[in-house]
Amino acid sequence: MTAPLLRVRGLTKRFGGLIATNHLDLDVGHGETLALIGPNGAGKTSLIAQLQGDLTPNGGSIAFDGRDITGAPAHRRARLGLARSFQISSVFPEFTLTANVAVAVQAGAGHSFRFWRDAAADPALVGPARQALDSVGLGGLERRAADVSHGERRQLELAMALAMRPRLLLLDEPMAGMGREDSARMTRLLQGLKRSYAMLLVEHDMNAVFALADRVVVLVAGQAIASGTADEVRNDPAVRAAYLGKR
Amino acid sequence: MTLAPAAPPRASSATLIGIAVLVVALALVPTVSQALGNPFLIKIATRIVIFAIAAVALNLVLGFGGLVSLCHAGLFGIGGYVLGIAAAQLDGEVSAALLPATGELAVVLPLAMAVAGLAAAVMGVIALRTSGAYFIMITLAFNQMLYYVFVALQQYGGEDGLQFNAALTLFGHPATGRVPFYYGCVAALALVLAGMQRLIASRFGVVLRASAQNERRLTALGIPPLPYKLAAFALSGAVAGLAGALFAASQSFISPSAMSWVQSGDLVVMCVLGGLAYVAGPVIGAGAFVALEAVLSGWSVHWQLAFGGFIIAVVVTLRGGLIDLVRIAARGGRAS
Amino acid sequence: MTTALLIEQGLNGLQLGVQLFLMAAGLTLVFGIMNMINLTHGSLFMVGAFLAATVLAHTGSFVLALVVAVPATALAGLVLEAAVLRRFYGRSHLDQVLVTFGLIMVINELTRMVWGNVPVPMALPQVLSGAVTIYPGVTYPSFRLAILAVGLLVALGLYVVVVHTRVGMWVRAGASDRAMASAMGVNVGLVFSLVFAAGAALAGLAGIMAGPISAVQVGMGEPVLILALVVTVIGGIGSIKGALIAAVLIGLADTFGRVLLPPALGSMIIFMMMAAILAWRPRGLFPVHG
Amino acid sequence: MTMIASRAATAALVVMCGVAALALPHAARADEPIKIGFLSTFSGPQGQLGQELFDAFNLGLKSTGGTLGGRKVELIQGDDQAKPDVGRQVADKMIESDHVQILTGIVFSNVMLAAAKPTLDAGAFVFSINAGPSQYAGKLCHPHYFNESFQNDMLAEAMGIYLRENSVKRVYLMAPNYPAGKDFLAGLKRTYKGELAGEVYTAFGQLDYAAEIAQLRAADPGAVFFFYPGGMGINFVKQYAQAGLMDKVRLYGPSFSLDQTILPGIGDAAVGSFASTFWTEDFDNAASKKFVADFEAAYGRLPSTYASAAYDGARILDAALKAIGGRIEDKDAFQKALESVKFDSIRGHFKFNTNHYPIMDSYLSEVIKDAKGRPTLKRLELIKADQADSYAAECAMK
Repeated sequence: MTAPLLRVRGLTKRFGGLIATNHLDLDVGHGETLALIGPNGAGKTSLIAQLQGDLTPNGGSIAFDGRDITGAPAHRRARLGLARSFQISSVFPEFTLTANVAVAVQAGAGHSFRFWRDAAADPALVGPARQALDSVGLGGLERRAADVSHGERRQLELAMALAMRPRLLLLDEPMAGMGREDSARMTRLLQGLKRSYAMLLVEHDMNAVFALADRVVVLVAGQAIASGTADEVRNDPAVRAAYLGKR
Repeated sequence: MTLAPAAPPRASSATLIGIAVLVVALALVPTVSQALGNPFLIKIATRIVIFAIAAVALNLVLGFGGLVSLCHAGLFGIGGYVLGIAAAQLDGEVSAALLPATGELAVVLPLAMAVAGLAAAVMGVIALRTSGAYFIMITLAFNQMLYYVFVALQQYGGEDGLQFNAALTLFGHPATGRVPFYYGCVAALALVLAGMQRLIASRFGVVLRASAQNERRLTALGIPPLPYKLAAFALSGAVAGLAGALFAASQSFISPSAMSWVQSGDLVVMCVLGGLAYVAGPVIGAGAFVALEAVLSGWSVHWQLAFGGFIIAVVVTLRGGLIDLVRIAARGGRAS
Repeated sequence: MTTALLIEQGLNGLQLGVQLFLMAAGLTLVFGIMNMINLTHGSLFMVGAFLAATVLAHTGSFVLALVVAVPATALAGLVLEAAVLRRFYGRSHLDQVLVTFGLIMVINELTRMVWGNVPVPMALPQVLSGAVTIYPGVTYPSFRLAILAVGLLVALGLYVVVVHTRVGMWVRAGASDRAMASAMGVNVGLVFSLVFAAGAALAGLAGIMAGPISAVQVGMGEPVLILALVVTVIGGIGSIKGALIAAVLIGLADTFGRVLLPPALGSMIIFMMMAAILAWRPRGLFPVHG
Repeated sequence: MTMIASRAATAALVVMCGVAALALPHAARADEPIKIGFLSTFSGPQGQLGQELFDAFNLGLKSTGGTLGGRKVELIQGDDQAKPDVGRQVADKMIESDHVQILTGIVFSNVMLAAAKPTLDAGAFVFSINAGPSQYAGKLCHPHYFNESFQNDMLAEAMGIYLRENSVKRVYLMAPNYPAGKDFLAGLKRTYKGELAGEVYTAFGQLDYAAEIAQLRAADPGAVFFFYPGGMGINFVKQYAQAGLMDKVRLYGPSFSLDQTILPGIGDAAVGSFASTFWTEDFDNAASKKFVADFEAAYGRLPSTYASAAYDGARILDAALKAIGGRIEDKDAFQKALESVKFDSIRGHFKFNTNHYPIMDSYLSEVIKDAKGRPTLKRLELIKADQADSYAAECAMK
């Protein structure tokens, strides 16, 4: 019995009087896809931000692969293999798609105090970047990130996360704002990645959640009120009352 | 090739050719000046080239790093005072414990760069804690402190500035002849431009430009922006110091007025006027700024009306600075 | 330093602070709400002083000068906003700095062409030309007390308007989320114009109040602009409360620094303070956003 | 590639056009006009001073029929923006591009120090109608450098003599913290020698003096000597009067702090303060009366002491050039003609000292309201006849 890949214990985050995360315990196993659902304001994005290092929790601990990372800065966590895709697309708008992903490749290739060689012509960066773009279906698209469609930008985010060669993908609403077709495509894409990566997925699109998740955790007011397979959660009366019932 | 600002300069060899053409044009000034029988042209061109070096240095952090610094005149002045104090010691007018008494540019210029770079690094450590408008103002504060320090240094002339008579040399050869000195400055500008072009395209440059666009994303990818921004700031300061030293050498004079915050603002204006997205943009900005100021101020006491109007017109009509004119011309040329 | 002198210097610092607040209030509102760096704020300060000096010279009435010059400066601000600045709200800070930098030059030269190079006289209002004894051994110029009063009234007024009125609610809504505010039916463009005009009026008022104690001349706005910018960032951009506290802090530091420190340090004290405060709190004393 | 090339070409064009616009072909001949570079501060808050000098110099030229020594004059105007390095650059331009024979008009000492050297090195004359740095009066004195206005310290030294001779006790000194400010206070101390109640330097360009005035009041001095030119003077005197000190502690200063560049901006508040000066609006010699009348007619305001020196400047040049038949190209002759120049100065007695700075009479004057209700300077008494500066001994001409 190995320790889980991600282990969260008693995590607490307050914004003034508002509690975003309330003594939360959470595990993500190796190779597991865990979906996190919950109504708006349940504290999902805050949780992702604390895991990634963008927000500092008020209490509790986070361990990644047996190592305590509660106080580690975001860039260190990224190097350890935690990759986040943002709820609102967060890319480098002035860079081309390849250049965007190449930054992610570069991040994994040691320090960047290299002053002379043209990075855009460096096969060690461009090669893996193109590969990652191919794997999300964006191969051959040489445009500025600012000029591509919303759906394509979500795919780009995913490609950047993959290019970091992560061990755990933190996906904050990868289908947000997408049409039905795009969502379905993204779902298929993630299904293909499921075998290779552990994932923590925050998503409102229930079809996607039920199609992808090995396990579902329901977050309400910063607390996990239920946990189990998609079917178990679907039938949990507390969940129906607190969450599904409202919709 | 993409025309987007700050896009990765893929065609870097082509861009290098562009820089080369610009440098060759500048190198022709002495010939033109001789043909017109007006030696002053070289002086004004020297001023343009020196401010171009300073503006290109500033643009590393401004255009590519997204950091609006108002302390670059201070750093420029530090470079100028390093050269000025070193050379003035030869006249026996002043003494300094930490600086050699020499007019040898091969010694003084690297020294000026080192001191200015170090000063930039120290200020950067504090200033880079802030961002946006706060960064603008904290660098303004540093600039003012530097300014008042040199105003207070009576032994180096205080507000009157520091004049020196010592002849400057480069590897033992006299360096202050008007034409050779000008060529030296153009060579320095060419080196700085070529170096910057490589730097911008390198991994370091990628990180710097990425930090200007989305710092949070960069961190999430595993790259902490601060060390890179700090290194860029120090490097930019060092090159500004080089420009300042050349400025002092060109005038045999340096004074605190060269490091006032208004001068810092002028450098920013040169960058934005020329165009931030290209390494050579500030060169065009510096040329337009210095030449226009010199021409207009001879025409009328109300010259600032026209100068201000020109700046407004450029910002309102050309989003990418004067270098945009070239893009428009190129588009028109292609269409026909 | 005796108690009497301490009180007098304290009043001086407070009065300087309040004067800076009049400038910084408009600057921080425009900066915080429209995300616009407006360097022409100093020019509006100058325009206010020149207009008031002119009205005063022709009518002899300071009240009339106030009544004419404050709205006239607000109008000048509106014209500036509608003609040029409005299209720069969405642009980068650099473009804003550059265009307003150009405008400073233009406005300065136009002012020079209209009023000439020679500083324009502006006398004290007769009622306020004397001095008042406020503590045994401390007489204080009445006009400076008036500046103090006006500044504090403006601070109070701004607080009431921004926190307790419908207009203030629109302003706050427009500041936090333009799209949301539009959806709620707020005319964001109108709100922005109003805020700009209010800022201009405050700058004009500051200029008018400064006129009788300082030289009314071309270029008088820029030194004040720098100090007001310092106040704005120390207080936290967009925070009226921060601007007031920072202004008083700067006023006191400058006053006592000048008196107690050697001249070289005295000139630097404000900037040293700003660097220290921003190193400690990178978003100012009272950060507004995030 | 086409684009790259044309980009570079346009860039080069922008630079070259700017540069070429400065180029003017030339050839100097003796029947050509005399070229004078008028380098002064025309922009920024100090722009008033450059304009004042320029207006008065032009009026002086008009009084000599628009010619100097019978030759036409070409006046080339340049703006130093009160920055030494800009001043040096514009001086270079005037020498090399415009081939001026005389550089004049500089307001500020630090600009003069930066601009005079390249001018003198190039063999041209520096003829100052205002800036009077001590360096060029002493160690740096130069055969081709003349100053006909004053040396910075002179009026302060005159005031020091007056205060000492009239037993004014415990004088309090104030000036901005820059070289001329220090020169003025040093000048006063050189001749006053009494006990000082305080000596305060303020930041250059300071707006508010409330704190310093409070300290001043607390020091309870017998008199105040201050040097604040331009806007600073207006601010200080207004605030001094508002603090209720005008009738308690008398205000003394050089006329630069209390002349027509400042008094109109202050209004009545300055009335009752005293200035040391070498000229006032009420001088009763014919040349001075004509000057004041002409100036008022031409510009609609009273002339300042700055203007008086600039007006005399044009007339000195005319007189010297007349003596040598306009041959400015003969530099030795021109230098000698200037050294021994005889002209009808509006200041009364005037001659050049061995260091090419003036020897002239200094007076005490008081700020009063004239018949039209305008504040003006009224001459009271002679302080020192044939006053010279204190640096001439350090000057070994050549």
